[in-house]
Amino acid sequence: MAKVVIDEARCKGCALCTLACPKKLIRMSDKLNRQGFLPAVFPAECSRDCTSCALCAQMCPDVAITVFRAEKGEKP
Amino acid sequence: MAKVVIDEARCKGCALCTLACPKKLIRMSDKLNRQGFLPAVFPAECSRDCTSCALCAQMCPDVAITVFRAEKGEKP
Amino acid sequence: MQPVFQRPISLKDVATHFCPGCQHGLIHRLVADAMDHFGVQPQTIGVASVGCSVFLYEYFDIDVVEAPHGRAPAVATGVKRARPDNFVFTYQGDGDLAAIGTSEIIHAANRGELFTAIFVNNTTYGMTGGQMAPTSLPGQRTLTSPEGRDVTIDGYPMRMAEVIAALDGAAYSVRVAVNSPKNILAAAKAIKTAFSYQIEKKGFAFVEVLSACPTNWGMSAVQANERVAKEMIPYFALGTFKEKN
Amino acid sequence: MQPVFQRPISLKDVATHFCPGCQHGLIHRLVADAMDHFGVQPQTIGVASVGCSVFLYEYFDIDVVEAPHGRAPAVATGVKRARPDNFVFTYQGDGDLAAIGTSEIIHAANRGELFTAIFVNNTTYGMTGGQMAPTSLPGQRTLTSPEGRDVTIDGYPMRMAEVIAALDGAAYSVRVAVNSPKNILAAAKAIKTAFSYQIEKKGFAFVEVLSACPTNWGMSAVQANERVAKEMIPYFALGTFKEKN
Amino acid sequence: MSERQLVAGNIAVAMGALAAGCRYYFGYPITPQSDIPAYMAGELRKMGGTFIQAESEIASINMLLGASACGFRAMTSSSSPGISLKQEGISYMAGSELPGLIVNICRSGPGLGGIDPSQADYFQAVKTGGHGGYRTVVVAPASVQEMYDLTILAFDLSDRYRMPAVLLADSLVGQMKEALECKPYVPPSDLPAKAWAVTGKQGRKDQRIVKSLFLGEGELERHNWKLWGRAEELKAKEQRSEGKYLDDAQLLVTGFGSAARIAKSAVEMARTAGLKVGYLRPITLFPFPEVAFQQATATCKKVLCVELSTGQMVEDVRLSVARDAEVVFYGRPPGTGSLPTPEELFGQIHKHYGKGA
Amino acid sequence: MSERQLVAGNIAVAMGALAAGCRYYFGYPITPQSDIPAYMAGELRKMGGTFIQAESEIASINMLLGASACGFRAMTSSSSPGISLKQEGISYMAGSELPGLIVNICRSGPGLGGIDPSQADYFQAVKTGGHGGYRTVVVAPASVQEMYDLTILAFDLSDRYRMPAVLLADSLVGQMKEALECKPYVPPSDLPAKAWAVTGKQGRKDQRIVKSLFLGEGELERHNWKLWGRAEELKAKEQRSEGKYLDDAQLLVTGFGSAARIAKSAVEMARTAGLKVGYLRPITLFPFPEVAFQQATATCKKVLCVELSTGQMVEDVRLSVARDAEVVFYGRPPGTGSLPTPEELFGQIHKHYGKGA
Amino acid sequence: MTHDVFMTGFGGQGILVIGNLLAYAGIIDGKNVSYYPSYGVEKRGGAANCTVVVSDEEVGSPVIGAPSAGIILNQASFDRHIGRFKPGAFCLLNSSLVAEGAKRRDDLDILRLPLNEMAQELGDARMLNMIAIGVYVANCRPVAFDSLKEALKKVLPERNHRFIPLNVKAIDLGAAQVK
Amino acid sequence: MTHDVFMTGFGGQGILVIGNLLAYAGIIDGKNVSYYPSYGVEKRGGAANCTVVVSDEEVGSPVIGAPSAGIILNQASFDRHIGRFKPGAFCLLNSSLVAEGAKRRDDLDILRLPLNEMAQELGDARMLNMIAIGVYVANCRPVAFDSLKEALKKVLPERNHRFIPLNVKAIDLGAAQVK
Ligand SMILES: Cc1ncc(C[n+]2csc(CCOP(=O)(O)OP(=O)(O)O)c2C)c(N)n1
Ligand SMILES: Cc1ncc(C[n+]2csc(CCOP(=O)(O)OP(=O)(O)O)c2C)c(N)n1
Ligand code: SF4
Ligand code: SF4
Ligand code: SF4
Ligand code: SF4
Ligand code: SF4
Ligand code: SF4
Ligand SMILES: [Mg+2]
Ligand SMILES: [Mg+2]
Repeated sequence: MAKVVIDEARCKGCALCTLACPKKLIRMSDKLNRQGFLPAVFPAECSRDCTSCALCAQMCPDVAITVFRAEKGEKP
Repeated sequence: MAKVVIDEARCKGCALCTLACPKKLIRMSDKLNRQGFLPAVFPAECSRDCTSCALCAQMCPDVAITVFRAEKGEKP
Repeated sequence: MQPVFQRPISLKDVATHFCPGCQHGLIHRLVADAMDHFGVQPQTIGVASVGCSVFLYEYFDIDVVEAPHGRAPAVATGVKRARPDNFVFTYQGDGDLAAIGTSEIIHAANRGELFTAIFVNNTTYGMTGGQMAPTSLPGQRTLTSPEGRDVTIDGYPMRMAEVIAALDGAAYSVRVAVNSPKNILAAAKAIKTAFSYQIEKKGFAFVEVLSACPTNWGMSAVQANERVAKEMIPYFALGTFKEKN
Repeated sequence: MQPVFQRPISLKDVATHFCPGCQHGLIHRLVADAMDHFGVQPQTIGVASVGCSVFLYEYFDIDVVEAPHGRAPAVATGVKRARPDNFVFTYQGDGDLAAIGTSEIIHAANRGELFTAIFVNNTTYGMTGGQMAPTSLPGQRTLTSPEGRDVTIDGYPMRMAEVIAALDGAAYSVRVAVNSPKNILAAAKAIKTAFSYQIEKKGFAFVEVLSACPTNWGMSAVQANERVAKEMIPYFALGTFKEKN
Repeated sequence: MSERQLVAGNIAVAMGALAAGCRYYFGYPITPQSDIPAYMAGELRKMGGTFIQAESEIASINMLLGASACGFRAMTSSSSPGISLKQEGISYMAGSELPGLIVNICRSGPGLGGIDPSQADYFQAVKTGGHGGYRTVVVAPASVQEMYDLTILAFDLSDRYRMPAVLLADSLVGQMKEALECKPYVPPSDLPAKAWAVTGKQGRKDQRIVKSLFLGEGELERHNWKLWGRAEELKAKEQRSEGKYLDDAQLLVTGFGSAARIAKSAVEMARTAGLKVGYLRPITLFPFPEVAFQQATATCKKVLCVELSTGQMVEDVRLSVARDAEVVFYGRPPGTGSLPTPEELFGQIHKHYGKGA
Repeated sequence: MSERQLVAGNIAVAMGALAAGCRYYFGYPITPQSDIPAYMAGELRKMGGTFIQAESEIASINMLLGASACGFRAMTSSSSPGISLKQEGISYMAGSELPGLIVNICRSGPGLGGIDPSQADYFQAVKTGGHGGYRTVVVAPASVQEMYDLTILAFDLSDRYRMPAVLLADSLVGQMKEALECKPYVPPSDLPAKAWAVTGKQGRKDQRIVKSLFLGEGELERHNWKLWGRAEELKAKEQRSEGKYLDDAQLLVTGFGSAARIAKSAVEMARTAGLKVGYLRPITLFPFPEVAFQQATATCKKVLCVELSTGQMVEDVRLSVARDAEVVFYGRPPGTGSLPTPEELFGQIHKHYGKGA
Repeated sequence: MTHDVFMTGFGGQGILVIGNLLAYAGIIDGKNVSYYPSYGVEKRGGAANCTVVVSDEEVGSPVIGAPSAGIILNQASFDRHIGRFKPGAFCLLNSSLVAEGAKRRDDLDILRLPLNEMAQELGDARMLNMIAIGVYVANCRPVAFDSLKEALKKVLPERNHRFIPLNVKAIDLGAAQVK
Repeated sequence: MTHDVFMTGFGGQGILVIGNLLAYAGIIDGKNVSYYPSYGVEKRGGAANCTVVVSDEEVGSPVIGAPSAGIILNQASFDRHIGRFKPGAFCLLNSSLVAEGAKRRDDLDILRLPLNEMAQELGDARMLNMIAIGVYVANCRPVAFDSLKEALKKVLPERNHRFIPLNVKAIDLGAAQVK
């Protein structure tokens, strides 16, 4: 149970994060962002499956991803 | 039986040839040459002992030495 | 929720000018991470080179000196000798370090200068639009090798981590890549080790990082990242070539 | 009587300006011998460098181009590319080749340029009066290392034959000395082998020759010659570091 | 008439070089001249010539020295910082009496600066940035056609006077496209043979030695006077400039290359507005067209010099004009957004027209 | 008064630098300035300073850039070909507003040339041989004492105006020995603090960035005008020259450094012979002492400029004198046996005295 | 007679292609021409501009302070450059991306067309630039239409010559917008 | 009052040492001085010259076209330089090595001394230069003898100070040659 936040304004749509996620939780949007890129999105429903391994964030060249983990006992 | 000719005008008196001769046939002069150096000399009497190995000439930085060997049957 | 991955504080919170999928950004992050790790950011002086990474000062929250093309190791020598208690690093591309700056990096390494050199090898001159670099692979098509690099005319790709390792003055020399999470973690570790060589005054440390330049390779970011594994790593072996104690 | 040792015809019959016991003269003779041996003198273009050997054209009976300090390999590249059927060699000192000209020799070697490089290592800047060279030995006192070379500040002596051997483009790299008849004969052979690499288009060939500079070492010629054996050879191992077929 | 093509200035330089028989190119990447090596990389290897991307600008200029010593037409191109690095090599070429073409598509400076069109390398080119006192031919094209034509001229002058030639332009002329007519090159019939070129002795009696070291008593001084004499001959014979509206001009506008190009439009505006403004553009910067300036300022006593710098050529203008002529300066040192417009220069003409002198 | 020692000019430069607080020396061997690094190697390491014999002149100038960026007084020295190689670095230092001392003990050229005293690097120093349009302080000592004093002045001006300084001399002044009095250095009290120097942020809010890249709209142009403004201020405040016999002079003899030194004896000979000859020697070459020339040529209408070259400073003399003054030139380009004697220059004075203008 | 036009947009919109095309058409018409490009610092996606001059006389400055015509393809370019045009200049605005806003200029002869949508309708979003050049040429007549179409062969790389008919269609569509 | 002297010989004869010595003596005397050395190209054994000026006024040129005194220690130097001296100049010729020959100059005040032999007799061949400077100073009186001897401490390296008495003896021997 974890949360991945992708800063849409920073994302350049390179899709490298999608390769990195072992669970294939991240996908590319089909709507251009302000910079003219198709950004990556982390669908809210994926929170469940996300292990907060942060491999997606490790891989992002633009440091556009922040990863959060539920603290012990925290509600989903 | 061989002859070693040292070009006095070229010799800079470094004495390296004296080190090279396995027979120690070359010695340094005590008279300055025109350039102001004490040149190496090959005493005529050494012809007998010289093997014409040319190591002295090999060693000379100033290519001041020429070595001759008696041809077969040549008189000393 | 507790953050498990966050932007390093040494890295300014701004967008970069790098192309999508360009791994300069990632390498910047790893360098900033290492700075945070050792807490050296307040003492750090970065030496920028000329190439796509010229804007070091826009992204790192540190003092920076900009060096002429290829001369970062000489500038860093001047900086480190003048301020031996500061933490000093250089950041150079392959055109910068392995072509015009060959002499400077070799002699700085050989003198055992106490700065850390980050070397980003993307097999091309990124900033000038994709010319052949000293590290371009055999057959690689670039602006100035339109038929592909011909090793009999253009020479062979230079393996800088090995060249540096061979110098007596170099204490640490390593080659890493950032094309997969696994390699990224190894790269992060190598950069930290390199930093420790300076901090512990163990000697000159050199980190070569294989990096993608999707734009000049004429590839998508994903394809470019794949090329690192398929073409670069086989030629530029990953590994530690020197690790003095 | 029959001459068994004579001046090579490629070497002009004039006195040199070299100091007594300076082995530049000897190395000149070996190069001229090799030229005679292969009969290439009529096609030869020599590239002179800046150092005590700058007067190449006074001693060799060949066409000569004089290069700026350190740049002989670049000049030779231009010459050989323009006249591929000529025989081209460079002749450089250790200041020239291993300091200011580091980049040029490394990249010429790496491109596999088809000229022959003669490198005279006498651990000092001869012509300028005896400053510390990249090859000066640890502790060696020179004009600019009055207390002796301190490797922690001045860096380590560079072993160029090994550095060159490590480059993919280099075909032949060897280190020889001329301090004894035996070594001289080996040096003569190495220079001929290096020439054959060019003649047979086998690739770039590099010959490092250890040499004495009595004047700047502050020694007699005999002492200087002894230093080669006692101090230089132990640091700069003689041998063949690369020999491609 | 050969076909007119739409060609960028940088490419026109490369085409001109090939037309002039140059088959040796040595360079190192730098913006904004990268089109030249890219074009040369493709064409030269196709035609059996030599293209080398060297490890540095220093290596390039010395490869050029080597190829030129062999008697062949050869060139390098770069931009400002790269040209600074070539200064030692250029001095050696000059000292060794070697021809060869050095193209500088200037960028803005000093230091890393930027890549905008600049004319701040005038001093470096014309006063020569290397050591020891020498001169080189310097040409300054103002159109794509001139990028081609002056490349050829530079090779010819360089060979004839045995000194390096510099083509000084910037990204305005370099990246601009215009119609280019590639006139076929006919080598001047009186170009002297290169009897000094190294070839290997090949049985020749005398050695050929290409060098710049002269230690004999009085030798280097004589050598310097010889080089000086060539430069004087060049000055006497090869000054080139373009003039317009000089007869009745009351204000003369001058500048070279891209600045002149923009200034020319301003002069046309002024004429349209009824102002008697003349135009004089140096085509050769060395030799500087002193005679043309002398003549023009025999009657027109005020000169406005426009440069994309804080003022360099203006010194040569001052040294060339009639003693009683006044020279004023308008400069836009280069940088993003700093290119002057014709309208702006027309404003300057207005400001100075009819006043003083 | 401190003791007078017999000291060579080159050593006086090194002593002056140490007196001025310079503790960082970066250089590469070259004749005829090798005394400077040799002296520095001994002294600096003794006093805990930094002496590095770099791998090249290019590395040296960039090490200087690095040390200077840290806010310390630092220097390099070389001779002509080596100075050519530093041109890119000097341009970067100027663009980055960095002080620092570059000593050029000129040798003869062009190319490898020789090691005789030369003044043929005037253009390179004064018009600046690097790219992009910038200026540096240029001082030209004519005695051993001045080698010391002007080294100190160069550091002060360089710091104050935030631009590199060049000390231009040759082996005549460099190898000559004279009595030197080492006056202790008192730093000008109004020298601005180096609030731009990199130190690591150390908790400071703003980054310090030493750079010459400016890409913002209009930014680089403003930067250039700022540098230009500093040079103008320098021109207004720091012109220095030495004059003698100017009041009644009918012929003015000028030159800098070693040529002036020789010319001065010729002027004395002329005065002894009853000729009304004056003497004016620029001490700063940039800023050029325009005012002094203007004033001197208000009355004296003929100027003889003597240089150890085919003529370079003479252009600045022409640009500086009154419009109706005539400037003639006598040059001895350098080389073995080419140093003019006072007697020879006296001959030139005779030739021009009382004629023309 | 001299025509000048300033075209501005971002990289990828094909500004430089139609600049080249227009210039080449001028050559075919026997005119003097100049084409001067300028870019932003970014490697990808940055600003792309060019100025084209077509003239019976020698072309003076390739840089025009106050252009007499314009093609403006996106908002950023509009904001940055709209102030420069000469009063009365003809300007084509790509209304798909340009909202005008504060910087309205009522003294210009402005034509607003939704070029993105028009190109999409034509079947190829990339044809936006060709529509634009059609509009401009139809309005200002700097070159003959035949020359413009002829120039396609010179300007497009060989491999794209199969798209020439579509390009021609787009040019014609543009021309048809001008009464 | 201004004295100038041109000293010439080959490397190893100690020309530069006595040049320095004379200049230092001038400083001790409170004069203005200049010392200007020049060498041949050779590393070892080449020509070595210097010019020393000692003056009550500021020293102008350290290079003198026609010197007013000379010390000439070998043949090559004689041949090359003898023509330069001012008529009437005092010249010390080392007759051990100089044969004069074709270039005789009868307009000079020449003193011939076999310096090599004199030095040998004194017990040290290297003292030749000191004898020479003694002769010159005794003849032309540019500096006080005490200053000259005092200057030995400044000019000789510390490790050679033990030879000062011998040097003084050589200077005195030189001086004694001048009546
Ligand atoms: C002296 C000099 N030569 C050339 C250039 C042009 N230049 C700018 S960046 C660069 C190289 C870029 O390649 P690299 O170092 O590999 O960095 P990348 O952009 O690929 O990260 C070059 C040649 C320059 N600025 N200065
Ligand atoms: C650009 C430049 N820098 C420096 C010099 C001065 N210089 C002349 S020869 C030389 C080096 C001599 O040493 P080396 O190459 O080892 O040759 P050696 O004399 O010992 O044979 C140097 C530094 C120069 N001529 N040009
Ligand atoms: S944190 Fe891990 S599991 Fe979650 S999205 Fe990122 S890579 Fe996938
Ligand atoms: S890796 Fe980063 S920049 Fe790339 S798509 Fe994912 S979030 Fe966006
Ligand atoms: S030839 Fe041989 S034996 Fe004869 S002198 Fe020479 S070294 Fe000695
Ligand atoms: S080696 Fe040659 S130069 Fe040396 S002493 Fe012998 S002969 Fe003379
Ligand atoms: S050009 Fe290449 S190296 Fe430069 S930012 Fe773009 S992808 Fe990165
Ligand atoms: S100085 Fe040294 S290298 Fe030069 S000639 Fe003399 S001994 Fe040989
Ligand atoms: Mg790169
Ligand atoms: Mg050496």
